[in-house]
Amino acid sequence: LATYEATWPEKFGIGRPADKSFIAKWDIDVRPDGKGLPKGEGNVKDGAVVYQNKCASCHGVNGYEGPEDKLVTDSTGRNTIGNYWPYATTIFDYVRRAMPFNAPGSLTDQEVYDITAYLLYLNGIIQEEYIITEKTLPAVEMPAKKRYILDDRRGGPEIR
Amino acid sequence: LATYEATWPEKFGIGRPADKSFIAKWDIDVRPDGKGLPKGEGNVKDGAVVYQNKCASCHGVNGYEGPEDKLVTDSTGRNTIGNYWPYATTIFDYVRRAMPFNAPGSLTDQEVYDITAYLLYLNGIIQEEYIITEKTLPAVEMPAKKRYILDDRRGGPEIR
Amino acid sequence: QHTSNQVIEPDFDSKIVVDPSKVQGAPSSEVGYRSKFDSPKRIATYETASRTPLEDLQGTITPSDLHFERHHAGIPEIDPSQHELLIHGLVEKPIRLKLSDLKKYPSVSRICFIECSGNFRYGKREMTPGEVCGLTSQSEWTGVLLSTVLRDLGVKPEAKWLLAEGADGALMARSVPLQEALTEAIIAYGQNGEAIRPQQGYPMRLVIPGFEGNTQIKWLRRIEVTDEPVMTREETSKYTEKVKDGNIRMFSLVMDARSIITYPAYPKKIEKGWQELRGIAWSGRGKVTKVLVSVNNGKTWQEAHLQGPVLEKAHTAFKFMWNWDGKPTRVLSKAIDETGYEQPTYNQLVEARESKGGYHFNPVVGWDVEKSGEVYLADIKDI
Amino acid sequence: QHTSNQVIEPDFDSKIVVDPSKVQGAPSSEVGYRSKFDSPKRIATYETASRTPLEDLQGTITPSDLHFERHHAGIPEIDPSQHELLIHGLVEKPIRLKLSDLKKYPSVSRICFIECSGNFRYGKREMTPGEVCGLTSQSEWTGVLLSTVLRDLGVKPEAKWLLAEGADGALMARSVPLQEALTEAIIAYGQNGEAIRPQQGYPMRLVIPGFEGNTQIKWLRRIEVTDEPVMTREETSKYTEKVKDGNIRMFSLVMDARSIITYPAYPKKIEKGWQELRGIAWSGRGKVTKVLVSVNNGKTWQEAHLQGPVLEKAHTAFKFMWNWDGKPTRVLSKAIDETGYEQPTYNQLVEARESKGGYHFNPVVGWDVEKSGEVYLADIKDI
Ligand code: HEC
Ligand code: HEC
Ligand SMILES: [Ca+2]
Ligand SMILES: [Ca+2]
Ligand SMILES: [Ca+2]
Ligand SMILES: [Ca+2]
Ligand SMILES: [Ca+2]
Ligand SMILES: [Ca+2]
Ligand SMILES: [Co+2]
Ligand SMILES: [Co+2]
Repeated sequence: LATYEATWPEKFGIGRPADKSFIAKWDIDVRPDGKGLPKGEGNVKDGAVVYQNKCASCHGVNGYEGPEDKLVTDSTGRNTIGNYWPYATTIFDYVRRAMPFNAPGSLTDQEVYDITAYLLYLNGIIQEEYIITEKTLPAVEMPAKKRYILDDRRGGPEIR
Repeated sequence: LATYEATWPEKFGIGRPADKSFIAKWDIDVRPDGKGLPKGEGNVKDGAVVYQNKCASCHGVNGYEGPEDKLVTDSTGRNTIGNYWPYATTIFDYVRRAMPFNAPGSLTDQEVYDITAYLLYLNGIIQEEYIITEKTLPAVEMPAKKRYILDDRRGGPEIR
Repeated sequence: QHTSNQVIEPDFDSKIVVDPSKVQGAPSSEVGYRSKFDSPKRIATYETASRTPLEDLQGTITPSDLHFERHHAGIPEIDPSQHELLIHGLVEKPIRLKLSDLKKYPSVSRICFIECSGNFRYGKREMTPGEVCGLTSQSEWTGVLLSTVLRDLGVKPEAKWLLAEGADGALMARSVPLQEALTEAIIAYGQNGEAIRPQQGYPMRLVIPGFEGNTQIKWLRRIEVTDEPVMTREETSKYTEKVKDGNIRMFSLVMDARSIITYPAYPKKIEKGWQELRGIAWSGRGKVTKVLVSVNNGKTWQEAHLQGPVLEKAHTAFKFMWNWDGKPTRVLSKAIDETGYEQPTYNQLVEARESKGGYHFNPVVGWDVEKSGEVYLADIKDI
Repeated sequence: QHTSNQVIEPDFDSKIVVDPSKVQGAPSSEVGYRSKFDSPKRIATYETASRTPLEDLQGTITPSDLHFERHHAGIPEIDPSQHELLIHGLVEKPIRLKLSDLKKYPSVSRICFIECSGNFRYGKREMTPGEVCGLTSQSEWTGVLLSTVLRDLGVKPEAKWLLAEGADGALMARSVPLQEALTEAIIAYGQNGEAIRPQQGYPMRLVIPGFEGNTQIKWLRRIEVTDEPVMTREETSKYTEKVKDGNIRMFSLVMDARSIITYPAYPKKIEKGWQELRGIAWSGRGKVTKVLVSVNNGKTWQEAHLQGPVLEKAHTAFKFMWNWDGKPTRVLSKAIDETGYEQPTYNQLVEARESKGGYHFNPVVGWDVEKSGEVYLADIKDI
C-alpha cells in the first residue's frame, strides 16, 4: 500500500463542501460538557405530561413497569438512568435521536427538555422544581459517574 | 497439514463397499480401446431409422442442418465427427450418456450401436454395409486422429 | 437456443426420486437459488436481532444473507441517490459524500469478522452454536480506508475521537478513538463481492476490524471528528460492563479471543470412531496463533490444526481429528491470540470481573457427548 | 418483543424519500435480501450458461447466486439422501459415499477461481466485462481432498488418470491426470460457507484449483481411477483447440494468466481527473505476481497495486491510480504469473496458434475512453 499511496495525488478533492447550515441540521449530538444542547428549558411538571402521553405505554406509568427498558430504579436492581448512567446529557441526546421507539425524531426540543427533567426527577437526581437548561443539564451529577473506568486492556495473558 | 495428517488413522474406513453389480450399473464409459463397450452390433440401415425418429429434429435430416451441432461435415468447415473427432468410441460413449438432449439415457444399447454406425457412414468413414461391434468400433480410424497433440505447456514466458 | 417439442420437465415439486441423469435439468437464471434440501436460516427470535447458524456453515465466509443482525430501530430502506455521508468537526474541510463519491477513492478489501459484544448466551443444555454465540459473522468487506478520506479533509491537531452516526431510526451513534480508527477502519460499501445488504448497512457502514460490532455504524450518514467522546447511550447505558470493585468498564472496544466447536454440537448425534472436530476461533487483537482442544473435559489439551491462510481479526477454522471411544465425555476449545491472550473459563471471568455475564463475556464453551452420541451444551460453571 | 399499538410502517414500495431516521425500519429475518437499489444479475442469455456481472462486483468473492453457470443438460435437482458417489477402478477397495460420509473426512477450505476455458467473447464495442469474460467466479470451497479419500481406498500402481462423472442429464464426464488431481483436487460440498448451490453442483463437485471449469465435474456421482483417459466428447469434440500446423491440442487443463479492467468499462462513463482503475487478475498456475497497466494504449506500462493477501490460483484485485486528462485514450491490463508467463495480446496468440479464438484464448483486453468519457471495448486486433 505504501508504494501505491505514493502514486496518489496530494488531495483527491472528492465530494462537495458541507456548509454550516447543512451541518447544523444533522449535528444532533449532545456532549457531557453541554456542547450540542439547544437553548431551552424544561421542567418536571410538563415532562410528566409528555411522558404519560408518549412514553408510559412502553416504559410504565412509573418508569419501571416496562415492558421495555426500566428508566427508573426499582427493587430489581436492573440498570437505569438513576443507578447506571454516568452523564445526564445522554438522556437528552438519546431521547431526541431515538425515542419514542415507534416515532423516532418526532419530539420537539421543548418536549425533550421537559422529559429529561422528568426522568431525572423520577430517579431522585433533581428536585421537582429544578429547571433543566443548556447550562444546568451538564452540571447535573449522576450517581453512577464515579464507577466508570476506561478499558485499559491491550491483550496479553491477563484476564480482566 | 503435514502435522495434522500425522494425527489421522491409517484408514478412515468411511462409506460402504461398492460391489460389482452396483459398479456395472453406473460404469458407462467407453474407452478408445473398446473397454466399456457392451456386446452388440449395429448397422447403418437401422441407424438411419433411429436417427430420423430421434435425432433429425435437432441435427437436421442430413446431420448438418442443425439447429444444434453439426454431426456431419458440410461446406462450412465447422467441427464434426468426420473432420474433428479423434476416436469413434466417443460417439457411442457420448450418445449413450447424453442424447437425445431432451431424453438423455433413453436409448437402448442396440439403438446406440445403430446410430453410431449411421453417423460414421454419413461422415464417409465406413461403408454402408460395415457392421459396428464391440470389436470393430475401436478399430475404426478417424480422420482427425493424427492432428491431436497433448498440451505440454507448463507456464513460463513462451506463448503457444 | 435449443429447439424441441418434447422437453421432459424435471419434477421440481415431487419427492419422487428419479435418476437425475435421465431428465433434462433446469435452465440458467439471473440469480441462483439454494437447494431445497439445504437452506440454512438465521435464528431470528427478536425483531431487532438474528443469529448466524454457525452449526450449518463451513469454511470461514458467512453468506451475506445469513450474516447476523443487530439493529436498534429496524432496517432502514435507503435510496443511495438520496443518501449522503457528512464528515465534519475538527477537519479543515467538512464534506458531503454520496455513495458514488466514496467509490472514487482508492479501495480496499478485507476479510474479517464482525461480532456483537453481547455475543454470549447460555442456560440450557439444548442450545446450538448459533444460539450460544451466533452474533458473529465474516465477510470480505470493500470500501475506502477512513484514513484515506480524512487525509483529504485535513484533520486538526486537537482531534482525538470521532462520532459515527447512522441514518436509522435510532440515529445509532458511537464514539471511537481517532488513532485506532485511522489505523484500519473502512467506510465500506461492499460485502462479499456485492453491495452491502440492507441488514448490514446499505449503502455504507463503518468496518473497524476487531472492534465490537456496535461501533461499526451501519447506514452511516455522519462522522464528526472531535476532541472528546460524546458518551452516547450506547457507550454508557449499554455496551459497558460491570467489573471488579463495583466499577463499570466503558470503551471496551476490541473483541477478545474466542472459539467454539461447531461440530459436534447440539443437536447433532455422533457415532463411535473417528471424527473431525471442527470450529472457528477469532481475536479482535490480531491473528489466532493456536487453538487448544480437549476431548477429556479439560484434563489434557492438544493443538488443533488451523486452516490457512490465517488472517488477522478473522474467523479461523480449526480442526481436530478425534477417535471417540463411545464413552461419555466433554469436548472443549480455547483460542490463543498473537498477544498471548488465552480464552478464559467462565469461572476465571467471574472471578476477575466479579460478574456473571454482560458484554465481552467470552468464556470457553464446550459440549457434553453422551453415551448415546447425543451432544449437549456443557454447563458453563463446570468448565 | 416490542409492544406498541401505533407502529409506523416504513413505506417499502413507494419512491417517496422519507428521512429514514424518522421511521422505524424493517424487522430481522431468517434470510437476508438485497437492496432494491442494487440487485446485480447474472447475464443469462443461454439456457445452459450465465455469466458473472464482473462490472457490478468488488473485492474477490463472487456471491454464490451470481457464480457463473455452464451446464450441458440443465441443473439437476438432487436429494442428497438419494445421491451417492461411487469411487472405483484401479483402487483396492471401491466404495460408495453419501454426502454425510464425505463430511466425515478431514475437511479443507480454499479460496480459488473457477473459469470456463471458453471464457472469451468479443466483436462489439458495446460489451461489458461480464459479457467479455464473465465465465469466471471465485468462492471459498470446502470439502475433502481427493488425495485423502484415495489414500483410504488404496490406489493401484498402474493408475494414471481418473474419470470424473456427474449425475446430470449429460452424465458429464472428464478424464484428469491422477498426479495433478492428487495434488490439489477437492471433492467439495461447501461454497462460501454454505452448501454448494444446485447451479454449482449440489450436493458435491470436483474443485481442481487452476483447472478449466469443465473438468471440475458438478453433481459428482462417479470417479473411476484408470490407466488411460476415456477420451470423452468433452475432451475431444469440445474443450480442445486448433493450434499451429493444423494440430488440435487436447488436455489443455490449466487456465493461463489473465486480467481484465472492470472499471472503467462499458457502459460506464467517466469524468476527467483522478480515478482508481480496478480489475481482477488470475492464473491457474499459481500466484499473480504482477499486473501491468497502460493508460496510453500500450506505449508505456506501469505496475498496478495488488490487493493482498494474494492467493494461489485466485482472482486477485488490482488497482491503479489514474489522472485522466480528458483526452481519448485506451486503457489495458496484462497479468504476469509466478512462472513468468505474461498474458499475450490477441495478435501474439493468433500468430502462435494460427487460430483466432477457441478455448484458452486469454488475450489482453482493454477499453477505449472517448473524449465524452464514454468507455467502449477496445478492438482486440488493434492491441
Ligand atoms: C413503542 C415503544 C416505546 C415508546 C413509546 C417509548 N420507548 Fe423508550 N425504549 C423502547 C425500547 C424498545 C427501548 C430499547 C431500545 C434499544 O435498546 O435499542 C427503549 C429505550 C429507552 C431508553 C434507554 C433506556 C436505557 O436504560 O438504556 C430511554 C431513556 C427511553 N427509552 C426513553 C423513552 C422516552 C422518554 C419515551 C417517550 C418520549 C419513550 N422512551 C417511548 C420503547 C419505547
Ligand atoms: C432436443 C434436441 C436434440 C435432440 C433430439 C438430439 N440432440 Fe444431439 N445435441 C443437441 C444439443 C443441444 C447438443 C449440444 C450439447 C452440448 O454441447 O452440451 C447436441 C450434441 C450432439 C452431439 C455432439 C456433437 C459434437 O460435435 O460435439 C452428438 C454426437 C449428438 N448430439 C447426437 C445426437 C443423436 C445421435 C441424437 C438422437 C439419438 C440426438 N443427438 C438428438 C440437441 C439434440
Ligand atoms: Ca456535534
Ligand atoms: Ca431518529
Ligand atoms: Ca469404466
Ligand atoms: Ca444421461
Ligand atoms: Ca440450523
Ligand atoms: Ca450489470
Ligand atoms: Co465494549
Ligand atoms: Co482445455
